[in-house]
Amino acid sequence: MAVATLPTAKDFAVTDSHPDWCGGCGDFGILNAVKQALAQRGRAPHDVMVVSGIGCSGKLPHYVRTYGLHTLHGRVLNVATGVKLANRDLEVLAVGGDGDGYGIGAGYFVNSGRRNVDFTYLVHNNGVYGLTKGQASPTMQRGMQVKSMPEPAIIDAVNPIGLAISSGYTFIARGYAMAQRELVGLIVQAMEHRGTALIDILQPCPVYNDLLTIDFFRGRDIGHQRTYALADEGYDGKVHDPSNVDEIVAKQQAALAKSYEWGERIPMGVLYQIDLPTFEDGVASRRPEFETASLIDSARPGVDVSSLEDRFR
Amino acid sequence: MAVATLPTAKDFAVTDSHPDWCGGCGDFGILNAVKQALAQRGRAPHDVMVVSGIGCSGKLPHYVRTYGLHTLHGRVLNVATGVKLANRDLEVLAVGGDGDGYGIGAGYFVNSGRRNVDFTYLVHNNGVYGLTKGQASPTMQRGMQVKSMPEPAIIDAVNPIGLAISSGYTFIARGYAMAQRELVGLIVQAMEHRGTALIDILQPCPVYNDLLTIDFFRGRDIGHQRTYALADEGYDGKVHDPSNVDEIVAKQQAALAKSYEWGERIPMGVLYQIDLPTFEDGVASRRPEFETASLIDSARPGVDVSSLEDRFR
Amino acid sequence: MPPSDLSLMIGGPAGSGVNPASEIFMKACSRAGVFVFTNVEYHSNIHGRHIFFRIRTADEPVTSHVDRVDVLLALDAETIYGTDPHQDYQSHRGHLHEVVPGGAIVVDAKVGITAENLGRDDVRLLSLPYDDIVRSAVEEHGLEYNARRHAVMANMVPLGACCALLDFDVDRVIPIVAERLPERHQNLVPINRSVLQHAWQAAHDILGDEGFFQTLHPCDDQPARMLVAGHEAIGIAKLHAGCAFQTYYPIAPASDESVYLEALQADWPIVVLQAEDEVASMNMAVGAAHAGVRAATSTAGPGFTLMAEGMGFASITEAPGPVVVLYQRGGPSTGLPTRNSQQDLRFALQPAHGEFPHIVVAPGDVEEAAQYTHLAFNWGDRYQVPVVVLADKFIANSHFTVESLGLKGLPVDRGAVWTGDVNGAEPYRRHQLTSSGVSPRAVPGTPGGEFVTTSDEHTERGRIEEDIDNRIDQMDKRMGKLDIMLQEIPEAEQFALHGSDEADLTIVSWGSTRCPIRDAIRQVERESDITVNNLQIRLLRPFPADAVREILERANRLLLLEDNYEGQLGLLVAERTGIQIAEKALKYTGRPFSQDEVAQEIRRQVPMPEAVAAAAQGS
Amino acid sequence: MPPSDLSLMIGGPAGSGVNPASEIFMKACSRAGVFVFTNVEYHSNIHGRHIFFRIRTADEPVTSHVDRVDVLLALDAETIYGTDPHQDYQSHRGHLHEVVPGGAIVVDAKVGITAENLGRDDVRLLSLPYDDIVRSAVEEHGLEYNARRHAVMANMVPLGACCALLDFDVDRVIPIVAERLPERHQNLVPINRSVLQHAWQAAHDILGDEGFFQTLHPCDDQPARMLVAGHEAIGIAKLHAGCAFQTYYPIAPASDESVYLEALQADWPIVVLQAEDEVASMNMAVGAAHAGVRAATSTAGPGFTLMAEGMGFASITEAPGPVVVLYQRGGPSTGLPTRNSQQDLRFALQPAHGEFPHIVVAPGDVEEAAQYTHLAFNWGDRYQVPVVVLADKFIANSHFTVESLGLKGLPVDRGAVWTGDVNGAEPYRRHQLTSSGVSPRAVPGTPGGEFVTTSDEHTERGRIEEDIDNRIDQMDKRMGKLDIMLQEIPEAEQFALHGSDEADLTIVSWGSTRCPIRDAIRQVERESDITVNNLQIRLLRPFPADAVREILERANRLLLLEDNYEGQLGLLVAERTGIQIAEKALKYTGRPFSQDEVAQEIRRQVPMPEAVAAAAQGS
Ligand SMILES: Cc1ncc(C[n+]2csc(CCOP(=O)(O)OP(=O)(O)O)c2C)c(N)n1
Ligand SMILES: Cc1ncc(C[n+]2csc(CCOP(=O)(O)OP(=O)(O)O)c2C)c(N)n1
Ligand code: SF4
Ligand code: SF4
Ligand SMILES: [Mg+2]
Ligand SMILES: [Mg+2]
Repeated sequence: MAVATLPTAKDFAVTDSHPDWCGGCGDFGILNAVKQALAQRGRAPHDVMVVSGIGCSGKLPHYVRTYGLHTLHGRVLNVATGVKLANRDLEVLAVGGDGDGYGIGAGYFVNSGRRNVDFTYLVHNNGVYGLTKGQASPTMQRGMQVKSMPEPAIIDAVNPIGLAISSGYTFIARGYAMAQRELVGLIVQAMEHRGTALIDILQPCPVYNDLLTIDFFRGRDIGHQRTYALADEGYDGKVHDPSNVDEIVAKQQAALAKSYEWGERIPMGVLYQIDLPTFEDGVASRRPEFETASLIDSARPGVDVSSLEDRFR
Repeated sequence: MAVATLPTAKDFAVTDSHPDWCGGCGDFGILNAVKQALAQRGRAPHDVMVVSGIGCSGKLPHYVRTYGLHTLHGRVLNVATGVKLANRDLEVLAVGGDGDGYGIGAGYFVNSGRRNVDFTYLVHNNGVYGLTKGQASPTMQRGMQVKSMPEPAIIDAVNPIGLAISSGYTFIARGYAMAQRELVGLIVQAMEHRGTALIDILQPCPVYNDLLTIDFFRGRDIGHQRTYALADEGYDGKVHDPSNVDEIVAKQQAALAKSYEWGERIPMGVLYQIDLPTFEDGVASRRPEFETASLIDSARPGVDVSSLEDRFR
Repeated sequence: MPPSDLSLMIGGPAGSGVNPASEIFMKACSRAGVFVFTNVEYHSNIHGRHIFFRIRTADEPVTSHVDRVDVLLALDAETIYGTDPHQDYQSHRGHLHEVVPGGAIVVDAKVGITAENLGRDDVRLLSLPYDDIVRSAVEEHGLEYNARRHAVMANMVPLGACCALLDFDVDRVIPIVAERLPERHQNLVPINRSVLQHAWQAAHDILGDEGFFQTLHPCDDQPARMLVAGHEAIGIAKLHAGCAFQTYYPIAPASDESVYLEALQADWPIVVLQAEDEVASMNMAVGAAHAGVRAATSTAGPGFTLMAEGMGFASITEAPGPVVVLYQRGGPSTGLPTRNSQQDLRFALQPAHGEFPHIVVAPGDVEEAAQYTHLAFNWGDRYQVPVVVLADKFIANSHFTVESLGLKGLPVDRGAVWTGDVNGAEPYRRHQLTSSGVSPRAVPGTPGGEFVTTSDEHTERGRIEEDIDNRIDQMDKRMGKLDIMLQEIPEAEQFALHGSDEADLTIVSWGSTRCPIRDAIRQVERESDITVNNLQIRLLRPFPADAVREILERANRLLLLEDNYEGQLGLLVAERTGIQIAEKALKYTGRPFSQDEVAQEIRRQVPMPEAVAAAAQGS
Repeated sequence: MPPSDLSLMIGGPAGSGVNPASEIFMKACSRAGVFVFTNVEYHSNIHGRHIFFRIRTADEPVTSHVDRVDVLLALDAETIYGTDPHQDYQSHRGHLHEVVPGGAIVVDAKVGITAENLGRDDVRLLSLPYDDIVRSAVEEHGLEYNARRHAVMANMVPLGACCALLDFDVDRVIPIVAERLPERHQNLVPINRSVLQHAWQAAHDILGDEGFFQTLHPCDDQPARMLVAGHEAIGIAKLHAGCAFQTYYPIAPASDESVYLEALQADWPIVVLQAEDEVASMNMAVGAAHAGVRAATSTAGPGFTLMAEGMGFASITEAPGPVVVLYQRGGPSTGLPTRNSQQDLRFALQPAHGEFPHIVVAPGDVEEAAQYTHLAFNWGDRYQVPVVVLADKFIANSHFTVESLGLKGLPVDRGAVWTGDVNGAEPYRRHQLTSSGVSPRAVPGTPGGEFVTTSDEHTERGRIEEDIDNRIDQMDKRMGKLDIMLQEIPEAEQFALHGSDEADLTIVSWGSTRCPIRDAIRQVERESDITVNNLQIRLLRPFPADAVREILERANRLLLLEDNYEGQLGLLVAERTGIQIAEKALKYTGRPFSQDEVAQEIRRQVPMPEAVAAAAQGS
């Protein structure tokens, strides 16, 4: 339900608390973008639920005035799924770290993609476990060593974009915490998308990750900004005919190729998108009432069940 | 350690127990192939450890004469990792169901790919949870309904091949439980591969899955065998230059495309392979002793630690 | 022996039709106005391993099995003799020794068992050619016999024979067969009828006019009673309570309940979601509860162990629920997946690290299973805690005759809900310190109620907080709810002292052992002067320590009876009251107590005058 | 007051240099032959929230902190005054009120605190310009001051001032600074020295010749003692025990141990694997244990909850280990991630569904932490069970002065290993029924020892089995190991009755509360005629019920003391002995007991003659 007067980012501000992130942390950028995006989407604070995992990133709901659940490490998608299915009128945002989502949460990451419940998932990808003092996260590449690691990583990084494609995510994007305008746009797009929308957000952690720094993304060493907008180069990740397997495969292949683009140029924007039935659509196909009504409005305690009892007589 | 006289499949036979799989179950084919492959590989029974998950498939170690651990639902890769790292001289085979591996075990599936410990993983992919009476497994496609399901699936299938690629598996193959010769060959190849080798094995479950039947694979409805060998069509999934990112991307894209080939033609064989350092290589890079010695031969209880104590004085 | 007092057994390899034959026959008995109790034992296997039902009938309510078998209906030889002793895998001894002298065994002629080689000469053997009987029935209807299509009806042969033995009309069986067959297979009904009749005739021919020692007496003037299994009763109770969201991950013996509910999704306002594991099941349910719906999940031990972290999370965030039905099975670990136990009490009492309040309640029979499931939702909402309903495989898979589930009229309590003023000056406090210990909850979507809460320790407003005073306040608030529950939940729901206040022996129990205890007490009290009562404790957390202590202290003699190794309730009683119950009857075989076993335990405890004892043993 | 009896506090925002300053100063004290104990309190936060160390020094061993602060070294104003009361997030009251009259506060002049506005006039305020002192020290070395590079040395200013207060030579601090700096930064050593000296001088200028009420007395003739934290002691013990495989998933306060071990991988035969979660950590360790190596993992409550299923799996398959070190923190759920508790005992005793044997042992101090970790590996191998070592944040993060860890000479026991004849007729039985209850284990790779084992109930040969008799045998075998452990493990390892056999008061405790209890008893016994002893129970599963009952029954007065809400050991004692301890001192603030708090609890229990009490309070 949209509110009468359009909300502004200020409506989502919290005044009696302040983030305890380190100075220069990319999480500030993501927090700001979330507030802006919610305002642009025109949702009232009480119609939004932000669900988070555990980590520096997981503290975000404490700093935005909406309903918020700061859950368990790696379980943000489970909880978000329950919230959204219980009340489809809520705008549900899931947020969490890369360790939270691609490490301990990898199984839920995969299976949530398959389910395609209509919510948005923002991953703060900083390459490290921030809150536990800088161990390698699953996106840390083999051979890399940030200052908090005693030695270089001997295992490979996961490819979140590829993983998302093969798990069935219907909206897959990459953002950058320091590119506010673009990030706000992506989040709005993701919220507008029907189904589970993933944004992998590159997020500098100046305290522990001395490789993926703002300077790195800015390309100080190579003389040009590393990040670039896919849209600017005519890349179109959207599947226009979801029944066309060839188009699907081609778009997935293109997104997969882009997911390996790193080093001198790092693509940003929507890598893949497709319109497929949501879990809610599946539920409604069984019981049309659920097309519009939330579970919370449907079930009544103390209902008469004698017809069910009678079947056992 | 290979034995003096080469073993035969019979050496791996168990005589005082027999499988309690249903008649016509594809698991029999996989069991036979495992025994044949172990014989071909020339390993003595005591040099082999078969580790399994929970499910119909998980019972396999009870029917093969080697060391065997029938573990927990979804944890087969964790246990296999511990076994192999403790004793690198063992030939370690992990086996389990599609629910076990791609459902409850999905997080470990993803993270085991990244780790690339040198063992082989066989997934019995039958589209259902066999042992719990035929619920949809993660490979069941949206809209499909086998006879044990009250209604069609409303969520999407996972793509195991794509998932494996993005998780970093270094050997990814597809087999078919009823194609013995080919399956034996694949298992031998997988064991020979250095690193984690995955074979997704299509396995008919005649009791619960009335879609993926032997007749289906045989193509009785379309007049030709659905499965075909990738190798017969000149497909080469092997990355010949592991330092060439373009080749890697191209090979991954090709494998991804093949993973969607279903319906009239279903590809079998090695979809993707690459030589990359194993976890054991990483360990040995820190401590060269581990290049050849197993952990089990290195650590001695009761060793003198006074040099460590002294650092705190 | 009272009329209709019968113990039948139907056994054979899994997948051979033991289940439908048993379900059909038990329902036929129930429809005939007879009280029925059934128990099933099966392996963790799909096809081939031994499975058997015990069907007990009586002209009064019965809720447990007896050790004896009056009629054994066998679909294979293994049912009679057990497995090959040279196999080191899934062995058993068969059921021949359980058949009472004078009892009957029905077996397929093709397995080659004859009166001569059976190994017992004090039972009646009805060796019938199952396939031939089916064949002749098929052909009678002008059809050609086709093994693939028609062999499934072989399981009707022993049923027909059983009808002959018990003088039970096969036409009482046929309507049930018809109800079970889908529309497109209704043409098989008359053929099934013929199979039953042919089998009846074949048996009758062997029996002659001699008859059998026991018959089944229909009482058609009875109101139609329910014959229902625990998993169905609990499923119905969830719908009654208005549960809108049920998650599950398949696991024996819990998933039957979810599968039952799944099939009702088109007609009832519930979503049943098969999750990727139990961690997901639990946390989805917690999310849904926070979002304001009544949410539930069901599982067995291995799954509950994975739900552990969700229990702590739900509790510290004061979620209204979820309700977790834990169907205990044989542990530890994967254990005995399809067998019974009461092994999970200790774990359910403290299912995760740290200290937090939650409720653990154990119903004693199928009606209580339904009623306490309903109440569990009230408690979840009222106290904002997760609630564990401790059921077990016995409750889940046994069938019981009841008049109704007793759900109608149970109160509905959604607890304190915040509907405060949007423009109020004070911001809403989700974890407000109140005298009742409970903070009114705002349902997400309510204007002005925006709150955050967290699995970290938090302030009244749900913000992360590590301050000492706040910590004490919030710990006291949360843990204090346990005391409030004990004050508010009626004592009659917390425990029951069944039987007279004074008794020679007090059996202390929890959960489904109530069923055989009830039957055994009735038996022993009928057969002797011994008086026995039963303290059945339902509320296990919080624990009604004072009331229990009082009852235990005034008892003459105590016997702890549990389906586990350690005597877990005994440990809990000692922990909370300091009373250590010395005498214990503990069973950890994975099988439930029979009425006989409990009766025997009672007799072991209470010395009887010689004469009475002798009479009882002879019974 | 005895010489060197001091309580210092260093506090400031996380990331501002509180840790290095504290670690440097405590080590300098230790090197000076003084006994040191330190405790640290910090938020679950990386940069900004308040963190503080308490450094206690004495001329005799001390293992706890006292409430008073003699010298407060502050890196910000919040350390003194606490947080803004209008913030609903992570608040605290500061430490001004803890400073003893006559004590000193060192603070950065730039925060603007003066003697006038401090709020107390009974303490000495040393307000020093931290940055200016650093600047002048830098410039003294002919360098240009660069805030980015040099500001980190500001934390040496309060240390220098502290040296002045305590009459402690700054040259005792410098070598420690040098040792901590990497090779490439050794050029900073002399600058640090100058900072210390300038600060010393500045403080001295303020203090004048008056001096401070207490000094630190070096005892340079002492043998060099260790100053070691619990996580380091446990890491060393693992190497001593021959642990070859350690898994972990990052979590406070456990991962410090793994990070410590990680850095030793090049030099010691161990692989430390950072897994994707605790489920993986645990099950990898179980796999490695089965494969024949000594394996371990370390975690805190939330992680241990995820290891639950692996505990049952290891136990039913009779794996030799692994050893799981559980560092307790404040629960439930995410709780208080960086705070102390003893909240996980109940959960550790029954960490998963079903009934299975395992060992839970709780060391009482840093030496015991090392020694019982070593013994845990022996027990795992000998009894083929997983072993939980219950440590906590207090043990993990506190530093203790010890002569050595006492590991040398501890026995090594790998338990019964099967090396049978390849050609033996009888196949190897992994779960053979033996009189000792333990079946010799074949190490995979051994010819002829091929076995399978399973998380399902199984035969002696490890095959899935649901038979009743086999079930009883295997349950008896496994659970019976608990009795054998009690018989075989020396009583002196199971528990200790510290102090005289007869005492006015017996404090019943487990785990790290031993540390403040020891110090408090010494204090109270010095100050009064009261005698106090301490029953410290180390072995919690299996539980030495008979011995404990005997001790409790003959005690004059009992006090249960625990760092949790429910009095979990008290519940365990009641459960196993029937004795309910009425008097309890329970703390659940997330902070460990101080010596003073325990002493106060003792005095609350034991009435003292008026005069003595007055004297004690005045002390
Ligand atoms: C079950 C469990 N294991 C471990 C932890 C400890 N822990 C807290 S945050 C964190 C990792 C955070 O990393 P990431 O998800 O990348 O978030 P970031 O801090 O980098 O934003 C871990 C392991 C926990 N809270 N719960
Ligand atoms: C934690 C846990 N949850 C649930 C189960 C019950 N369970 C046993 S087998 C199985 C699924 C088997 O499916 P799959 O892995 O596909 O193997 P299949 O039987 O098809 O070979 C499940 C859910 C379990 N053993 N443990
Ligand atoms: S540790 Fe890194 S991710 Fe965490 S708040 Fe600090 S800068 Fe941000
Ligand atoms: S249920 Fe299916 S997978 Fe399991 S044994 Fe039977 S046929 Fe095989
Ligand atoms: Mg991170
Ligand atoms: Mg399967």
